[in-house]
Amino acid sequence: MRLFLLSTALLTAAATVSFPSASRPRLAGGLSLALLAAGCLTGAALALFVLAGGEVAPLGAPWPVPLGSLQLALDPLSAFFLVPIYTVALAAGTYGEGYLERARGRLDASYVRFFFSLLTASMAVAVCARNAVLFLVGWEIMALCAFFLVCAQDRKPEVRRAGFVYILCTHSAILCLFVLFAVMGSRAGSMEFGAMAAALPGPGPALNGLFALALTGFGLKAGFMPFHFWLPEAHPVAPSHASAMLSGVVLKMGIYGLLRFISMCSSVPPAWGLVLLAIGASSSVLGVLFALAQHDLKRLLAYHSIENIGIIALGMGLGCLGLSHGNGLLVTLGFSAALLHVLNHSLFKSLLFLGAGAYDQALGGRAIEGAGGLLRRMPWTSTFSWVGAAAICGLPPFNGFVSEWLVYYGLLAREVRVSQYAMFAAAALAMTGALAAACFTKAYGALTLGEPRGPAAERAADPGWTMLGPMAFLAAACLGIGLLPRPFVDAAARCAQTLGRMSATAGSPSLEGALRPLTLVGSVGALAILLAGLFWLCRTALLAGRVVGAGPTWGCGFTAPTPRMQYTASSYAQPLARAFDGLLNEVTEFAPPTGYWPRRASFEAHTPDPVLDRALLPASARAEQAFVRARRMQHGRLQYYLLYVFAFLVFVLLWKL
Amino acid sequence: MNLTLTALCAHLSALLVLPPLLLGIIAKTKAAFGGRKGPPLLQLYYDLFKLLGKGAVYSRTTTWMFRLGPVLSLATALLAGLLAPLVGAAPLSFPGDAVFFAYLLGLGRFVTAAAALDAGSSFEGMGASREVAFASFAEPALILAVAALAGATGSLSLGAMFSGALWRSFGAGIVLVGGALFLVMLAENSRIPVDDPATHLELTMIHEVMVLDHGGPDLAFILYGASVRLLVWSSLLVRLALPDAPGPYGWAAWGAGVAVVGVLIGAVESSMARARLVHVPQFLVVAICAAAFAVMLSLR
Amino acid sequence: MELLGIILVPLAASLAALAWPDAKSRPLLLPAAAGVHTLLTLRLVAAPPAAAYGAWLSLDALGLLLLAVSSLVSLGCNIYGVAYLRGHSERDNRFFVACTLFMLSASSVVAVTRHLGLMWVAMEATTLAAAPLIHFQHSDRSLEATWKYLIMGGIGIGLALLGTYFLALAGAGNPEGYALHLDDLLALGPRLSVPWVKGAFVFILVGYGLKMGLSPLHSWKPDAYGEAPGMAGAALSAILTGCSFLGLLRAYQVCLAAGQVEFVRDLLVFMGLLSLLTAALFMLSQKDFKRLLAYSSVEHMGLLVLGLGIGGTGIFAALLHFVNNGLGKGLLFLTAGNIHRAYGDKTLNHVHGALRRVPVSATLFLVGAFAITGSPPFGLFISEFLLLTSAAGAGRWAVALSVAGLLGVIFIGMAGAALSVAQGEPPAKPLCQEQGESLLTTMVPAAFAVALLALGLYIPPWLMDRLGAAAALLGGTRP
Amino acid sequence: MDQISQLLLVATVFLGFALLGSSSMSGCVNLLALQGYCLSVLPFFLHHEEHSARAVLLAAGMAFLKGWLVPRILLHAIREVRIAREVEPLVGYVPSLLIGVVIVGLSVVLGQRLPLPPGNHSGLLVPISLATMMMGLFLTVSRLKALTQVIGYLVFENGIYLFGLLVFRETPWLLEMGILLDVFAAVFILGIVIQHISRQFDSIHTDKLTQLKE
Repeated sequence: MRLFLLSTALLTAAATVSFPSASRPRLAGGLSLALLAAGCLTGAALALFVLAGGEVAPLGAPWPVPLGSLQLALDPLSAFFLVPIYTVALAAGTYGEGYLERARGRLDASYVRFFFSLLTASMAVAVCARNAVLFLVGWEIMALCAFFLVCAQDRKPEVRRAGFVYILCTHSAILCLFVLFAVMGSRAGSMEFGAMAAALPGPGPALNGLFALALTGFGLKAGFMPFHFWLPEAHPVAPSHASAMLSGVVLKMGIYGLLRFISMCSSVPPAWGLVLLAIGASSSVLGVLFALAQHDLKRLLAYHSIENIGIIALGMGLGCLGLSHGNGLLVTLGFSAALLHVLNHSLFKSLLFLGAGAYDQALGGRAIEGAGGLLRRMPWTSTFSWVGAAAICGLPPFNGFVSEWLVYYGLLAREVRVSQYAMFAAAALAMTGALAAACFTKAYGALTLGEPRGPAAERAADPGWTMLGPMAFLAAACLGIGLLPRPFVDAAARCAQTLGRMSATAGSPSLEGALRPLTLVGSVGALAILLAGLFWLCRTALLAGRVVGAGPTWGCGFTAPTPRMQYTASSYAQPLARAFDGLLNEVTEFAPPTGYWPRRASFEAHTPDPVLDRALLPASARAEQAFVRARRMQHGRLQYYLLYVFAFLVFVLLWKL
Repeated sequence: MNLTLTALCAHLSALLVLPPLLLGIIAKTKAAFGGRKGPPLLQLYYDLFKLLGKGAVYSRTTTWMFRLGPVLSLATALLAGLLAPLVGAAPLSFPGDAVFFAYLLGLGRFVTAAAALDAGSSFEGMGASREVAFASFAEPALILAVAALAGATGSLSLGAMFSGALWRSFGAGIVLVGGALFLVMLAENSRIPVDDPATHLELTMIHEVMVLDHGGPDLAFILYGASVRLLVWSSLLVRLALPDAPGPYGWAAWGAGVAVVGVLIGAVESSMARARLVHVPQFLVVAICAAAFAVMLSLR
Repeated sequence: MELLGIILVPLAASLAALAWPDAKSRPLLLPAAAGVHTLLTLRLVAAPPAAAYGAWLSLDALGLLLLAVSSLVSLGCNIYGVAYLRGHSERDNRFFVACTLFMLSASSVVAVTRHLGLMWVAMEATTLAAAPLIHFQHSDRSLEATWKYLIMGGIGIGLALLGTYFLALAGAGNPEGYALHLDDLLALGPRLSVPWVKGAFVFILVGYGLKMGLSPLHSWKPDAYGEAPGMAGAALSAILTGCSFLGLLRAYQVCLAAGQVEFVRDLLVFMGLLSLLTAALFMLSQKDFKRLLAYSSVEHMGLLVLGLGIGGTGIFAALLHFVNNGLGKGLLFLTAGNIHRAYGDKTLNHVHGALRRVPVSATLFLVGAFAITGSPPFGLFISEFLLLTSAAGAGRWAVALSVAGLLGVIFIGMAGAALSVAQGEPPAKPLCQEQGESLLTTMVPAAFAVALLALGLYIPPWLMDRLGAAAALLGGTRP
Repeated sequence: MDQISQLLLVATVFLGFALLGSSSMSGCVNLLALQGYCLSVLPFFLHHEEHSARAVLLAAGMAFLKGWLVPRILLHAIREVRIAREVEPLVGYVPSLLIGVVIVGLSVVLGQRLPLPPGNHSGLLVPISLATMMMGLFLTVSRLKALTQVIGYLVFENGIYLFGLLVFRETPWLLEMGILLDVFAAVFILGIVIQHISRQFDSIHTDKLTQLKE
């Protein structure tokens, strides 16, 4: 645990060192990055040690705050979540130096560095905390850092709006957690997680109420479907490496919290698993559908985070079902699928956000419609992003498939069948996968393939290797997990077993039976790459010595095509948008060309968020009107104020005397 | 894997050699329905041979993505063929390979669509758009069908699910699953009524328009890959319906079955018109519903 | 010795201010007297004198708490006041300085007296002393605010007097005769007449509650806080409300001794929730950030009585919250004053981009806004969380839930306003010299912010002990 | 003696009613003065066993303050700021009187819930003090002008003073000092504020004082 403290101290130092040396940007950046890297590597080494089966003695120190104590411990669950925290922080932090360098003048580098490093440290503390007060402190520092990162460019109105929505959601979340821990802690008489777990009520309305609180509090953070609405607002406006962190890691803290809560419960009612399955199915399908309707690259990625959180929720739902039916294999499968997807999503989503940042800077905007042809102009960025895109669609041989395969296995396999609804969740998952493929061919195609549609895209170029290096690393990790999944799956499975309070050996043969195919999945994936390479060589051999010409794209007889006539992202998504019109409620503004020589015509489509734009904002506007009416109480006349006093006095006298 | 070398060789050679023949059968059937003589049965072999011998012209817009599409989609098709049982056990078989099968095909689709977009033509973009849109409906139908079979057989391996041994216990389910899979197969392999492989109007094409810019060996890879996929799908249908018997009899039965599927496709294509594009999702929703009912039956 | 000192030093300084000829150097009396006051208070905190039974001036743990908070906050305000009055040299500051010091003296009396009658007189003195502070701007609006404050404050103080009479009557019929000395009343305990004790508590609750600003008796508060200068607002919200809270606590002590706590509890919880509700209602989309702070004060007064009503560790939480709230309000009012001055406006429609115009003040304002809404890691988080825990522990789940919900709504109002002030594009008009922030005007709120942060991360054992002792006087327990 | 004290108490209530029903400003002030005199002589008859110097001083002080000084200041204010002589009630005179009746009833109910402290012979004292107090409060609530609100406040103070007589005997000097100081300071400061108000707004009508609102 000393190492953990050292790592946290290094990260905090990385946060603070940037301010005094701000006058010399290179030194500040280098120093901060070195400290960040040292902190992350130390922490990651510790986490890996625990995941490899090492034991770390918990750290306990008195903390002179009521109910508080400095209880830190590293069990496999904590360690598993530390891995993405440190990995993504290191990659995104390195990338961030290059990013901030290019954004000088628009972003305050010290400000961003400070909150970025502090965010990393606070998340690590929250994950390792075993005392509710300490947990809440770490949690809120994390939320506030994330908020300030979102608001890094607060001159823009949309950034302020996003920041406000975000801070409201995160504060509502923490209020739910206040009540949750207050109730649990008052039952236990202590705020230690261990004592709380021992004092939890048995199955009944009380336990379900606590679960509802946890689901709301942690779900708001994670972005489960009805609570997702802040996410597509907040993630796009942050600096891209911060978005990578927010989307890749901070969301997962909600998952961590929920898993921690479930691990405390000695009995899990079956309804919880079904609720999680329902949330997972709806989040994944709706998340990807709304992603499909977006034109803003980072907003699109944010909706995809909702989709992936949905997949994680499916895994957690399976694990919960396993717990309530006493099916050890399902517990392991479900939770390890969820955990592995946490890791996977953090890798490919941060990769995609880093790529999006590079595109954003190259194009001067996040809209995908004006871009095109970037694979030619930004070859490295686009190649790495392609890996991320394929991975997020859950395609083999990348890592996304491994965790999705585990979810499918848990949903479909007979030996773990405890609920008939699970099968239909599989259909939702399948649809999600296909829609994600549609969405990413759209986004990736519009951005990087074909011809540039605007001058900015013409001039775009790859960033330096400070930014490309981390992307390369993340891409390699995505491919690596996809090809060699076993060690990662085994680590996740061990965590899942501790989560389900099973001894590590329980259910081992059947588990081995379920996990063995993954080796094969990895090798077949490698085989696919090999085969494709073989065919590529074949083609090269065949074409060797023959005429290989270069010409224009076949225009189907039209002789003067321009890049503007390429298929746009919106038209690409249009068949699906029309098919799901009832859900998406796309708003279009269409000024058709008129007359014989039409001069101007325009078409615009955007998709408001169903929860934020269609429900919450109108509702809050109405509530505000009602409040304004109620506020006439305070209308300025002293006589009425005195009347309140008088009436209240009489009321209390009659009531109490 | 208890797979004999002969069985493996038989599987591989069937997978590698037979696919173009199936397309020939379909073409002959359609010609017969139309009262024409039609192209020779081995026409696609000639075409492939000719294409492989040609040079290539690449659009100046394109990048490595464009070149990756044909080779990777062919690789995925062949690997899917290794996962799917033809006669006897598949060379690659493990619990959960059904899901892998579906996602391999998805990978092929993903790279094909990306390659199409790389050309930068609005027609190819349109084709890719339709392809991925329809796949979004085909995929859940496929997974539900798999789920139904998994529910009925208790296994998540294609070999066990498609063993033709379920008629007694799960007859109605087999019919529903078979129907769903047939519809999905038509969609996935760009057949009428979803797509018309013989059309000459780019605006109405799906798959054909995606590969407009490919030529020479690339086009050969694509055409061959498509035929491999069709064979694999047909084989799955056959294995769903017919009991499995190893050895030459099994191969004979399998060959006859695949030929019947080819004729069936040809018959459908001759008797139906291509559906309007907006109706294709409805068509696939039928498949989803059929598969969902099968799941319910399997759970009883 | 110190007891007399903390009363007489500010009083003497106040008289000196009235006589002081030079307006420029007069404000220096403020930090001087407050400094001496703080030193004496620190001596008292370090070594609390033994309570002398029956003495009129004697310090118990509760009084010590009030004394410490009011001394610290007024020290901060008075240091700040030097810079503030320098910026308003066009206005006569004689009464302002004198009244500020007089209020400090009177609040010290409230803290150290054991006699409820004397306490009431001192309370009256604080009420009257605050009026010139509110009226310092000499505008229509400040006049109106002062008028409302005086009439309502007068009514409140009158009701409190009635409550004090009731207490005296409650002890009638005993051989010792009438008693208004706290020690006597506590000694009488269960022999007190129950109806009179109940009546006394009701009148004192309404009377002092009006001065505290509990809903529905709070109506003067937004007006007075909104129009008073920032430093006066800080002093009002920390000292004046603290004094009245202490008055309420004394009545609570008597009720406790008389065994009438159960009767009190529902009433307190009811008023606490009502105050939270009112604050939530009025803070949402509030356009004036100083009025917003006033409603925030209503909210926190509500939390104090709520904790008192819950009992047990809730009382401890309320006392800790009292300390935190004093610091937080000092921080917010002083920075709000800086921002108000920098823009010449205090409506959210016109004040944007303060982070760029007055960076330090705006940062501190933001910190204060997060701190006052109970975000970790600031002190108010600890006390609010403790409050929720004790509510849940007392089986009042519904109370805990509704408190959390209302805190959420209040957060929307507070964060929305603070962010709207701090972020965005500042106005193009450049800042003139006297509008800007100086070391003096930012140092004090910064110190408050640091103290708040420190209280969230580390509560010194001696403070825990003092708080525990104070809570024990009210029948509360240490967590 | 008891009978006289009872009469005085009843007179206090009736003066309260008269205030509620009075439409003229200076009439109100005169009624207030009369009530002040009533209260100032009450201690002699209430605590008949002793005519200490303390009681005499208190009575003299009260008579001076409540009967003479305060009304003079108020009348001066009325003349000085040249306000219209009408009271301008928010609630009409007849309803005001009816509410007054309700208030008296309420006070009786509340008074019955409180046991009579020993050594007091008049059961009327508690209800009448409560009633006077509430009438004062009601006056502040129901009248528009700042000056009438001050009058209401003074009536409220009278009610409290009446209650203070219950504990007069044993409570130390300080308490009376408090009361007197209170009245004095309140009038003094309120007078100053009214001066300010009239100078600032050319009127002491509280309609002008409604800028601060939501």
